Amino acid sequence: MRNVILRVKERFVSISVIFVTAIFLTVFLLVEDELSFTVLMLVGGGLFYFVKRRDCFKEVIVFARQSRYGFLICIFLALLTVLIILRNEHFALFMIASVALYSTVCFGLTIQLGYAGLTNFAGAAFFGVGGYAIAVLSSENFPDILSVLTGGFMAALVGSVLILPILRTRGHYAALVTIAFALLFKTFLELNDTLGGPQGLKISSMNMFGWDFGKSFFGGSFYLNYVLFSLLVMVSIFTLTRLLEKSWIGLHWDALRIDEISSASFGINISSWKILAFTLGNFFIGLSGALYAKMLGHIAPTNFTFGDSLILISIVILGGIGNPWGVIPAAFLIIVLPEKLQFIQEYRLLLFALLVILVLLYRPDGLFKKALRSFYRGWGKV
Amino acid sequence: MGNSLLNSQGLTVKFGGLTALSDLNFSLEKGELLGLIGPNGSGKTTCFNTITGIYRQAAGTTSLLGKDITGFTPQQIYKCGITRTFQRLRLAVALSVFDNLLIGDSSSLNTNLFFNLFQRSKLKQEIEKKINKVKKIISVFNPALVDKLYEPVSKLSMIDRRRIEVCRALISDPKVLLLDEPSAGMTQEETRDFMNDLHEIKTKSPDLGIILIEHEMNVIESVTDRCIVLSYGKKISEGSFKDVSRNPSVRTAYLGED
Amino acid sequence: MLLGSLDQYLINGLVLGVIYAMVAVGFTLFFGVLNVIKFSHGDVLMAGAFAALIAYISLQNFVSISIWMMVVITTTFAFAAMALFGAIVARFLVLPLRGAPPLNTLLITLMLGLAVREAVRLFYPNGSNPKPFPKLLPDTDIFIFGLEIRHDSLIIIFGGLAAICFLHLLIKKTRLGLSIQAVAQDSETARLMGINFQKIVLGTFALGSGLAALAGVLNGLYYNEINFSMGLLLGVVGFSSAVVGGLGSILGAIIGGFLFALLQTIGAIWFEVPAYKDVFAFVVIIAVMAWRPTGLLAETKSDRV
Amino acid sequence: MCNFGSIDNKARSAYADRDSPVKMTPFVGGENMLNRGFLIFSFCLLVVGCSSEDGSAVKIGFIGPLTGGVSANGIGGRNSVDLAIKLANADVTKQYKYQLVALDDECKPNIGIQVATKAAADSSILGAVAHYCSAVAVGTVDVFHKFAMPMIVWGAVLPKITYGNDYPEVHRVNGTMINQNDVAAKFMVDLGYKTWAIIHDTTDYGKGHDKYFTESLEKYGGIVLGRFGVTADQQDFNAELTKIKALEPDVIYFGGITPIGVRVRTQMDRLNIPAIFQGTSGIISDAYIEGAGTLAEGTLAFREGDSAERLPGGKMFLAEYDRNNYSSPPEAYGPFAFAAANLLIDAIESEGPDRKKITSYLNKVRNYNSVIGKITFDENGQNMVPLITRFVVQDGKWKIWEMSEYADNIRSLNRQNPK
Repeated sequence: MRNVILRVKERFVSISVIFVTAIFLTVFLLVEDELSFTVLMLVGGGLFYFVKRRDCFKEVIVFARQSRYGFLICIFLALLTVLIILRNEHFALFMIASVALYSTVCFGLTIQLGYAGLTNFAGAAFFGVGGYAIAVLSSENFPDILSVLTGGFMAALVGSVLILPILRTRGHYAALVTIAFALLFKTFLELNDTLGGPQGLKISSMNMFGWDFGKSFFGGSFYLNYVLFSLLVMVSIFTLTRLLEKSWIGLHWDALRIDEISSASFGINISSWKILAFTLGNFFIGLSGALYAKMLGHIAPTNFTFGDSLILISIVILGGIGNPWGVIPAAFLIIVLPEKLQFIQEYRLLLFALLVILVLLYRPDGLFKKALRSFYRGWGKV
Repeated sequence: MGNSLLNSQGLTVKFGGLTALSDLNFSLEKGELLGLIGPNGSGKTTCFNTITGIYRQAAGTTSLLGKDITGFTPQQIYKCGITRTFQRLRLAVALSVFDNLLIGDSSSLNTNLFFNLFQRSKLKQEIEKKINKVKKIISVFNPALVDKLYEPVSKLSMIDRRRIEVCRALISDPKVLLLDEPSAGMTQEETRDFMNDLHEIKTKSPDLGIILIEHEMNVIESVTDRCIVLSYGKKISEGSFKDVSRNPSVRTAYLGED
Repeated sequence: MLLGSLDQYLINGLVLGVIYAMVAVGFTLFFGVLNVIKFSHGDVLMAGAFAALIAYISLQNFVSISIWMMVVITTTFAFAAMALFGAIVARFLVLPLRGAPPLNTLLITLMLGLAVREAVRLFYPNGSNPKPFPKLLPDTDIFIFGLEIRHDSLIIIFGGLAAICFLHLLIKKTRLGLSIQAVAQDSETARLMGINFQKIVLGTFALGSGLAALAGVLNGLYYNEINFSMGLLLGVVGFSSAVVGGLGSILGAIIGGFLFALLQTIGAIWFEVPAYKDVFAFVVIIAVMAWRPTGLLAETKSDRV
Repeated sequence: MCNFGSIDNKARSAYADRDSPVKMTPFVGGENMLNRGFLIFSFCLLVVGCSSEDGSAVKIGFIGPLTGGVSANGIGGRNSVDLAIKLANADVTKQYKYQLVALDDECKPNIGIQVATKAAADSSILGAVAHYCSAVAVGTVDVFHKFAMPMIVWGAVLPKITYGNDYPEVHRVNGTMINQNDVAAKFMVDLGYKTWAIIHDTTDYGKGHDKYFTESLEKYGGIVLGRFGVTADQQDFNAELTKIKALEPDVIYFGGITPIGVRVRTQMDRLNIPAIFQGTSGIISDAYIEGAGTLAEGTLAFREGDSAERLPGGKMFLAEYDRNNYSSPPEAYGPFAFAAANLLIDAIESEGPDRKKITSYLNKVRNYNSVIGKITFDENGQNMVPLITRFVVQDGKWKIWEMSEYADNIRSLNRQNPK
């Protein structure tokens, strides 16, 4: 016990930074009107500047490197605090779950774009495939947990239609293939009445192994169910994504992304690695699409337009291409910020666009640049 | 010549109407260092690209130890034991030295999805084995590089980058090594170091056949056993460097005299 | 019954093709010099059309001039305004991101497009509604080879083609054009040879954006209606045309533009529900990309090993 | 929201402990600074957390598209609700002060569900005037039901929104597209037209109109020569219109909203199509007339409810709207949003700030006088609009048919000699 206290004292700065950030985000999720928002932004900006000048972020990174479990426990406790404060705030919880699911989608895109270098401008389409798969299956009384997985499989399957053109093209040409797919996907859904046409489909709420997501969770909001499950999915897929990166597979993807010709000259089978990245990425995207659809309870073609695919790509770029760590704050920014700007109503998209432009000018490589690969803990220490 | 290591007969490559390589015959013996020289645009790199399967030949055959490898993909060629370096370095500069070298050894890596994701301790053992292997190879060239194993290639000097590229080609224990102008961009001193490296390679692996494209004639003179001179895609001379350099048609080709 | 309307389809297809080609040429130009995709291009087109409208309205209130003079002045104004805008964008948004991954340029121009679109919607009086664009061209019919064609369609087709040809000549024959080509081929060498890289990039962006404004004006003259979201689809179609034709080639962009117009027209005639025409066009585009991975006219730059 | 205090105190006491000397000093300076920063921060958090609570005001939500393609309608609706609230606040007889919370649904179902959750989960918002886009409303009714929030649809016309469920919370002041199209079909057949070509967008709005108009038309004996589904962001309709020209219909029926309505009408002229242009409620907007210019003349369209300018309350609404200098017009559904907001305000005045009571008040609304005529909700919360108003464009204005020169045969819809 004494040991724990000593350790906490040792890491005091890092721990406070983590908790202050958590509480800041909580308040951020709760503020509504422009005055509080502006004050909060000013406070946040000042605090950020202050923490950055004292190099406290480095402190946190050192903490994360040196005692992984302590760091994880700390993050977990911070998250728990946030969830306890927000236990009855339906909307804030809804936004947290959305951020978690959008992040999960973007891990899939990170595998495609950041690791294997495949530009996928049809992310929202595969997101939608997952959603539609689960919509059809839940009306058939299929077990929900299997439906979620099927959503992923369906997305991977539909994606296989594009594999041939994607393998043959590169760069902007490959981008066009997926753009074309994204555009035709939405129109196709609208025109075909078998899948609900433009009105879309209704979906029952999630229920697995007797865990009814539609009911209040220990006296809190029913959205807590979704938050917990989405966070679980996000953490698992994040871990998988990182493990992929820190393995021979990630190495192969990096090699072929950077230089196809030299990779081919060293025996790397470009096509099969690209297929793996594309399929796996789409699987993750479809999976979270299915979950998102369950949470929304209703999906329609206009949720999955080309514009939505661009939002997904924006998250990946803004976070720093190829860095799953960057995805989460970027998703938070892209998903929650427009929502927080509701008080300026019709001006919010304009301001949002300008803010993103500023971020990119200030940090041309995205928020966090991808770091060198470390295969396991203690990598590179002699 | 049936038993030679690498043997090409009638190699012809065309780009549209342009014949980049026409009817090239050559062979490489075990342990031999063959120089491939000729003016710019004479088809040397094209020859490498064709052997390694990046370009398709219009005619001709290539065989490795008597086995026909004509029309193989780059991946198959690599698996047969032919590796190369590139004239303009093709290292992944954003990746670490270790990563770059392991790309050269990709076929020996266990890429099973389950193994990579869930058998992490076994993977760690494999990685540690690879670290030792990599260290052994680079210390042959420059022991100082061992300390830079975890640094990005972008932080290395030109000669170290060249060394890494050669190591990447050597790590899979190839039978044939194709070196495309390794001295490009090096200082004279670095070039001298590099020649020593070449000698080192030859003593370490006596059976390895090497083809070297080079513009620095003193490099060619001091390291090659035999030379082939190309001009406009045709072989115009073959023999030891002394013989070749006396050949008047070679002089014409280089100096552009008629 | 269909055959009787063939001339109509043909003329409309040609107009569409010309407008698409003009947008596509812009994409090809930007890609040529900087290897970037500028996603705000469609919105620049829209802004160009609105600039022309503003010029028209303000002129109409103050002076009375002939209608042809009006066409010339409004078009020039739109061209100049968007050329300036294009240069500013290149200077402050595109060039600073040269070292970053190319997708970041895509994102920043995408956001710029959104900003331009929203700005027009919010700050142009009643901008969220469609605006009538003045009918400046004669709408009388003439007969050519037995085809009934309206004068304005003809003027738009030839005007657009002339603009593209003019651009082609500019690039092939003038000093500026040669410099653009040099930069497009190898920016490092071009810089070493004393070409002012930044100036050329700004010039190219100005030129491409001006061309987009021109396309916007022609679009307005043809449909007599413009709206703030018109650039969205035109931008995507223009990009698709440029890529299908083969990026970096002006002829490719033209072919791509006309191909797209052709596919849409065929789709609209063929399908019971015309909305399928876009699905059809994009399926064909995907198939074409699988068949010719670097566009119909393959890129001339080969990957040097 | 003020419950952060306890956490802050805990954190503060943690800092107080820290003052006792412990090993490791390099960050002490940083900590002191951090300490102070943290205190300031916690204070600000408290200020922010508590300032957003405004005790006295009663909140009413408005949801509609404020950005994107159909934002004109959304902004018109928002302004109308804003006007209703301003008028209520100026009225001394009202017990409560009202406050508007306007939210943008971008006309997208997922964003709609997001903002509906936001409004419905906020217990200080008592009711919502929500949705112009049908696809959004279909998705959000579940949310409103789940949170038991009374809501009144002000513009979405899909029948399913009210008839597809039995949620007591869901109401709608405007009629559905069924009533609208039935009247439209009968009226047009009675005028003597026989053949139609239908252009509709492929959104739920356009597809629904296509379906119900066709059904009614068959009932009254009209013939549909061809139907053309087009995407909502399409710019060029020449190919479709060329086909239609060959069919030679008497009337082109357009099921869609203003922006593409303007495009179809202008491009009809380009192809010299002499047919009558008949639209739906979606094109009854000043923007249609502005966009189509003189070509708008003689366009017909139909809308549920009485016309604002024919009713005394409606005239008052239009006058007040003008007086408040909103930057954009109320558009076709502004009066509906205004009426819905007034209904909600009256419910709150009578029942107090209690969602359940407001809901049951709304369900009992019969013959309520509003700017759009009398409102009576049926058991599904649907206003049983007895009246469909027919409109025609005359001299750059939407005129009620009966008051137009067309009805008196002074003008004719048929263009005698189209050029």
